[in-house]
Amino acid sequence: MIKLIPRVENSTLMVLLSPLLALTLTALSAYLIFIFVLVDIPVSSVFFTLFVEPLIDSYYFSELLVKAAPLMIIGLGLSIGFRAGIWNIGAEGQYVMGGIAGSAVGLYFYNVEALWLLPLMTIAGILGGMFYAGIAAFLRIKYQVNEILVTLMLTYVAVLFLSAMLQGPLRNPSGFNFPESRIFHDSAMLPIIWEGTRLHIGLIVAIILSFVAWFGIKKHMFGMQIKISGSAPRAAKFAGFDDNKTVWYSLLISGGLAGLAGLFEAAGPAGQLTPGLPQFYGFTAIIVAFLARLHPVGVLFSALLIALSYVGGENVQIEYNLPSSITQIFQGMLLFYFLACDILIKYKVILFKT
Amino acid sequence: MKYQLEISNILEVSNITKSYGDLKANDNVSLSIKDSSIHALLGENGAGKSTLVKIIYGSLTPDSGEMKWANNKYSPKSPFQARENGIAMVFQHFSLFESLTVEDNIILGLDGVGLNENFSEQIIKYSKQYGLDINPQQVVGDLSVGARQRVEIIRCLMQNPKLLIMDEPTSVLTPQEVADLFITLKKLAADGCAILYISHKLEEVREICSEATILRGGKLVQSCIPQEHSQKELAEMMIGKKLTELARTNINVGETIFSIDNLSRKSDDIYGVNLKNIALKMSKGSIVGIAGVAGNGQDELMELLIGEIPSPKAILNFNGQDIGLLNSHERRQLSMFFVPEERLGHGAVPDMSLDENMLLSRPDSTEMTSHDVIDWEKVAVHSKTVIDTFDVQTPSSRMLAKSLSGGNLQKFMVGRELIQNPELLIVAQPTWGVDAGSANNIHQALIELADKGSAILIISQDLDEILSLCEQIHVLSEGQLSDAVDMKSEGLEKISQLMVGGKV
Amino acid sequence: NVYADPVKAAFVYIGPTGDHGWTFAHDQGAKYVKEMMGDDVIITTVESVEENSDSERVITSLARKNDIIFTTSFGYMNPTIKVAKRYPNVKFEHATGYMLEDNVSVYSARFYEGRHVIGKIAGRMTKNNVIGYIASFPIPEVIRGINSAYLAAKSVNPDIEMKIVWVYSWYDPGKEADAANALIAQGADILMQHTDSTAPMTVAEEKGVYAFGQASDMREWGKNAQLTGIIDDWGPYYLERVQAVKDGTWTSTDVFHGVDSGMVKFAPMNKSMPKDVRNEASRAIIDLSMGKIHPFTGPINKQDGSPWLAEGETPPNYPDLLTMDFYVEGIEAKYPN
Amino acid sequence: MNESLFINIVIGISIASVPLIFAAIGELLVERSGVLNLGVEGMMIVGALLGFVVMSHTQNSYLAVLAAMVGGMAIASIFAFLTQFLLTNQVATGLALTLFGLGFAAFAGRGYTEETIQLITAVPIPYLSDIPYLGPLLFSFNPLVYLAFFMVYLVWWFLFKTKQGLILRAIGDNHDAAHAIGHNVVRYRVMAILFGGAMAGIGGAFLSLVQVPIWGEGMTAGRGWIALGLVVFASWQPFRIIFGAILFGGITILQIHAQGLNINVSAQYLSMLPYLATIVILVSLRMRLKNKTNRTVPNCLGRIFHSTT
Ligand SMILES: Nc1ncnc2c1ncn2[C@@H]1O[C@H](COP(=O)(O)OP(=O)(O)OP(=O)(O)O)[C@@H](O)[C@H]1O
Ligand SMILES: Nc1ncnc2c1ncn2[C@@H]1O[C@H](COP(=O)(O)OP(=O)(O)OP(=O)(O)O)[C@@H](O)[C@H]1O
Ligand SMILES: [Mg+2]
Ligand SMILES: [Mg+2]
Repeated sequence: MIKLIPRVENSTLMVLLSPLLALTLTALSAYLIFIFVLVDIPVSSVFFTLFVEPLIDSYYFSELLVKAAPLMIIGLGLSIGFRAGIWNIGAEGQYVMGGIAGSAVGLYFYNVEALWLLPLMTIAGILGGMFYAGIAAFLRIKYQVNEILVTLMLTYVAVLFLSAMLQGPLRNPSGFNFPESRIFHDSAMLPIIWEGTRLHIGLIVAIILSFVAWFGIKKHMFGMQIKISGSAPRAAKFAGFDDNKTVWYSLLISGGLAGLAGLFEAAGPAGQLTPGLPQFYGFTAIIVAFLARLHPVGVLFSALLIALSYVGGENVQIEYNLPSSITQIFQGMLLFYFLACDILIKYKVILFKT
Repeated sequence: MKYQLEISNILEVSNITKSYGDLKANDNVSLSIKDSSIHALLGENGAGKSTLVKIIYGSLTPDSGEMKWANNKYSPKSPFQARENGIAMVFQHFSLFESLTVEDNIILGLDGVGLNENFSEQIIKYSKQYGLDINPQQVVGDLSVGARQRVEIIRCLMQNPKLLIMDEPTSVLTPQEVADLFITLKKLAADGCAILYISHKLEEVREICSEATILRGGKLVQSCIPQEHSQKELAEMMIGKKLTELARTNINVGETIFSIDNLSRKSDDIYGVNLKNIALKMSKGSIVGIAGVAGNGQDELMELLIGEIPSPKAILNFNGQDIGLLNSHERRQLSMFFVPEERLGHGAVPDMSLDENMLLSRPDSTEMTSHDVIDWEKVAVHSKTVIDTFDVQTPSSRMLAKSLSGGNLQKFMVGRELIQNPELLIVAQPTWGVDAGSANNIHQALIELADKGSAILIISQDLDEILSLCEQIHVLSEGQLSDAVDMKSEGLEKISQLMVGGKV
Repeated sequence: NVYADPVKAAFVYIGPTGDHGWTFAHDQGAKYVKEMMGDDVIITTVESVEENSDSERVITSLARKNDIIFTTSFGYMNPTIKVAKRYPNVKFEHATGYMLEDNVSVYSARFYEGRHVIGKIAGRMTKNNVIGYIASFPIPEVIRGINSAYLAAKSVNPDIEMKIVWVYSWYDPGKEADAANALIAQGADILMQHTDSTAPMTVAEEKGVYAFGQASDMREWGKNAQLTGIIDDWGPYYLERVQAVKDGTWTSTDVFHGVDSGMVKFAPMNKSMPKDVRNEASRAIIDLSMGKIHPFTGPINKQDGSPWLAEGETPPNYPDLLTMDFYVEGIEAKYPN
Repeated sequence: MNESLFINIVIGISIASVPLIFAAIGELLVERSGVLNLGVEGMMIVGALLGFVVMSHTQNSYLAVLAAMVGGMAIASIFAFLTQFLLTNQVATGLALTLFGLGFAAFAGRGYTEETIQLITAVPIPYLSDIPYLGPLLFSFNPLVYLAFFMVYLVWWFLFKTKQGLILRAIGDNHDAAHAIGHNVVRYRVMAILFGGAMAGIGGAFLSLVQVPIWGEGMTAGRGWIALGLVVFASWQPFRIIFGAILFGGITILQIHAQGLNINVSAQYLSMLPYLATIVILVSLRMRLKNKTNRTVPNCLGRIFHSTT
């Protein structure tokens, strides 16, 4: 039997060791799978492709960062909301709405080359996401309707709305009536920060936001408000916080950041608005937030880890003609092990005989 | 005669040790409880009393040590085994389920009782028999603390136990309820049920207990017969040092600082109490008490005073300013401070460190925050001050609030507000669950504060506390506040009459 | 022989290869190339690549190591073009798109010719005069199919009505089955689908109505139900293109092949079909393959009654066919936008 | 509207709602015990695969349904182990479970996309099904449809009419108190999670054994998520699951029918209806219950329980 003894303070050693242990265990399990299921594939080179190549090959590394940036941005917003006990699980919908709103602005001024265009699109993207999450905030405050349900349902609506928009007003008039927008002009596109790659300014924004969020959470009463409301709503009132405001803040911030990520995706790697905009970032970011234990700086790293699993998994698929489901299985296992190993941080694990 | 010599021990506990990490909550503790006796377990907050009784009840397993139940080896793996043997327990922190009815709550604690049986009637029968008034169909979440305590007690009594463990059962009962309970307990003991009784109210202990075991820092200090010692002696045995006498040195009542003018409010909750025409004036340097049985509007009044619910214009006045619309933080800026009754989840956040909990009450004057940016070093300095000044027992200010024993957390919360030197302090149940020594310290600190010219409003069910501290006493009953009772002419009798619902 | 080494060819798929629809058909094409060229070709396939920014990375990764890349869904168009610009020495083949580059070809099949044939069969075989159409997304390709099938059915059976249900998914067996059931309940006794799963076929089989295979032969799921099926046969085209790379003769082309070139084929006709219907269908196939008929031959009006094609007129590929965004006259359903 | 169309719509709605009812009623019990398992989609797809695989090998529908349940439970046990013994975060673990389940099913099911099976068909109840109108409406369904409704009843009965059910609710309300009076929090929760897995498994198998006789990657297509939403919609009350699932399935089917009937609304907007209606109805329910405090949310939902013994 195992027994868990809570530590008085979190173990800093384990904060560092547990991810390594998780990686080792994933590797071990992957190894077994390869040995027993996919007999004729060289395991060590698979591992290299999966975990190492994306980090040392500059192209893959840049793509890793491209993939991680939206996860970071959405994950940050969610981690703030989750601290407050606001379960926004529809960031995907807010991401889509932000993408639509920001792109709509870009497309409205599609032939304008001006410096103000991108900032305007960005603001529209943030507002789009905020508006969409705001619906959930409003319904929760006004009618005590659970935000989990509202945000989830609205995600489906957002995806259909995107389809309607691309069928109608936002469709490229000279695009053979395919449901895609025009391609954005340069001034509607995010600046690239690494020449020759797709790595855009979104990564820098994510890093800055992460430190802003870290400051807000650790050093500012805002973080306290969020934390107290999430953990003891009556105590929040005692401290003089308005719980409705906490709901608004949590949803508007997470929605706004999701919207920002949506716009960044459209105005960044995609370069246009397409039905392919929703790509599960909103849901994946939930995992990112929790892997980071809702820590704003941790979000940067957990987003990188998840992005690594995507890019590496994709490469394995390409190199060894493996089905895409293998990637999902690895991701699932990786997460299981990461979550499980976290226990070592808060608890001492003792084995004993019964 | 022969019988008396052969009185045997129903429970023998020998050399029990239980550690939490480095902390020894019980260190080699032994005690025995005689058949049909009422045995007191005393000790200051954090002495290890609850730990010991949880071990007896099977909720915790000791690291080492042995127990004997009716002369047989006894090592319960779970409370089921304890209950099977006839041990029942009233927990200090309620083990009740807020979303369920009283009936369901009671069934949950009774093994062998299923649903469907028409159980309410039996509950009502017991509640009448023991004079503990409860309604089986009410949802526990809607009950006052006192009523919840009654549910816990009835749940135990319905097990017809041979040993009844009560961990601070009376801390929230009214005097009348306490008196009724004591009749019950004595009857139970006479019927052959032993009782292990934990309380910080030493006068109670002296009234009903035939033996007492005293713990300090997890170790057994002494066993004695409580009637042979004065309250003060018992208290000093517990804390291991002398108690100081309480006295106001400087009653210097000044001009009015705070007034409530005709406050009425209908409760949002259907089970809540509506407040009617409450009026109160307080002067600088005075200690005002609001006595009353729990559930008569104390919670509702406290919410309005703290500012968790805004009040209409021109009703709450502090230092000449209408504060009705200010939230609690804004009120604190004006030097009004509050200690609510409920510790975990209201006055403190269980899952946050003490440092973080300091920030619930953070007027700009403390400089813990400026423009809402937190200065953690200042915070740590302040929490250390509270911990040192009020003798809060905790390894560090980074411990989670929930890891403190109830009494220690109470000291921390009262201390947190007291170090602000409030011009007005409003405090509910300042010494609920606090050991005698610490209660003494808290009372002393309140008096010192008033002596310095601050006004203090104490809302308490503990009449002794109110009588010993307050110059001006009101009674809250069914949402209405009495005028100040003139202690000289009317006195205790009038208060009791008002408390049980006499005309205000 | 320009390439001493084997040609490296890669395929990017939108769905799983087991969908028995679109991706399955392309994968069959890839397998055909391998079968024909053996050691002269090394094939890489990547399945379930979403039509989003991930696809650009996948295509880039492939471009780094391959000679020719087939990107088999419309949504890969812009990524394909972008990558092609960065890898001028790699050949790209994009299915169903319209943007050409020196190293990017586009290819597509005139599936609407297939729809023409099954439309005729449906018009003859329906007893209720109701055809149910399960549609995925309103893109020109799908609209062309609906219009073509409708016109063909109408030409042999003037009382025909076509009910159209959009499921907004390429692959959701449950929803496709729901749609099939609903259409049957509303009187449809022949189903057509432009979605990728075999679910509608299984529903048709269970309910005893007819249906047509989509993209591949779905007889396995509808032994009695499948009248015939439109089969996407990409194999020969893929072989030709890969061989052209090997021979060094590859040039950018714009291919829109139909029944004539064998890119659109048919599953065997169901034995239960009356002989005259079978003959009529066969004749249509032959006429199409010889270019004698065009499924869209005027006079045809648009749904709102405005004229589209005059008597005897046939539409050009661009813009009419490639951008089609209207129903033809007679279809009652509301155009989805 | 003619009679047979009406009956067809009813049957269509039942087929669309039953997978949701199964998955949601299982999750409802799980959440009542204080555990939030977001892995419903993953458990459903594994159920769908295993049901199909066993059916295609044995042609035995009982074994197939059993296999789906076992499959759902097997993958749920990963969640149970991680969250109950290793105290992992439930939200993240549930999401990981969904990923893993989808991947596992897709991988393990690669050989089965070519196959088809005999559907489990409706079994009209003798005599009763011959009653005009009522017969086809009430007594001519697939046995699994009746099972779904029965499971809802069973869960209701368990929760509110048995002591174990009371204990389970108590655990969801306050796990520390339940532990203090001696109830085994972890054991109850593990059981509930396994039950949830079994139900999700059947729900998934309904798709591959009753709705369509095929297996395909990702064929649950988001139904697990809808089931999660329905539990909230139902405010954790078993019978409201039926209402919610029928509402959702109903609007899904009706919008398909509306398209077929050429209703003059764009298909995109019709397709949004089920999702919007769910929100609207929840809001209107809440508006009516506005002043009642909502006590049905299990207090401990998603919270980690660790006992110091
Ligand atoms: N679960 C726990 N983990 C760590 N420490 C604990 C735990 N429970 C109790 N303690 C510590 O053990 C010591 C004894 O606690 P206990 O609750 O037995 O005190 P007590 O005598 O009942 O105090 P009080 O009068 O305040 O109720 C305290 O220092 C307390 O902080
Ligand atoms: N100096 C401090 N004193 C008291 N409490 C603090 C202090 N710094 C941070 N805190 C609070 O205590 C909690 C624990 O802080 P700690 O710094 O250990 O967090 P962490 O999760 O380790 O992250 P990081 O290492 O980035 O600060 C935080 O939630 C924070 O709000
Ligand atoms: Mg105690
Ligand atoms: Mg205490």
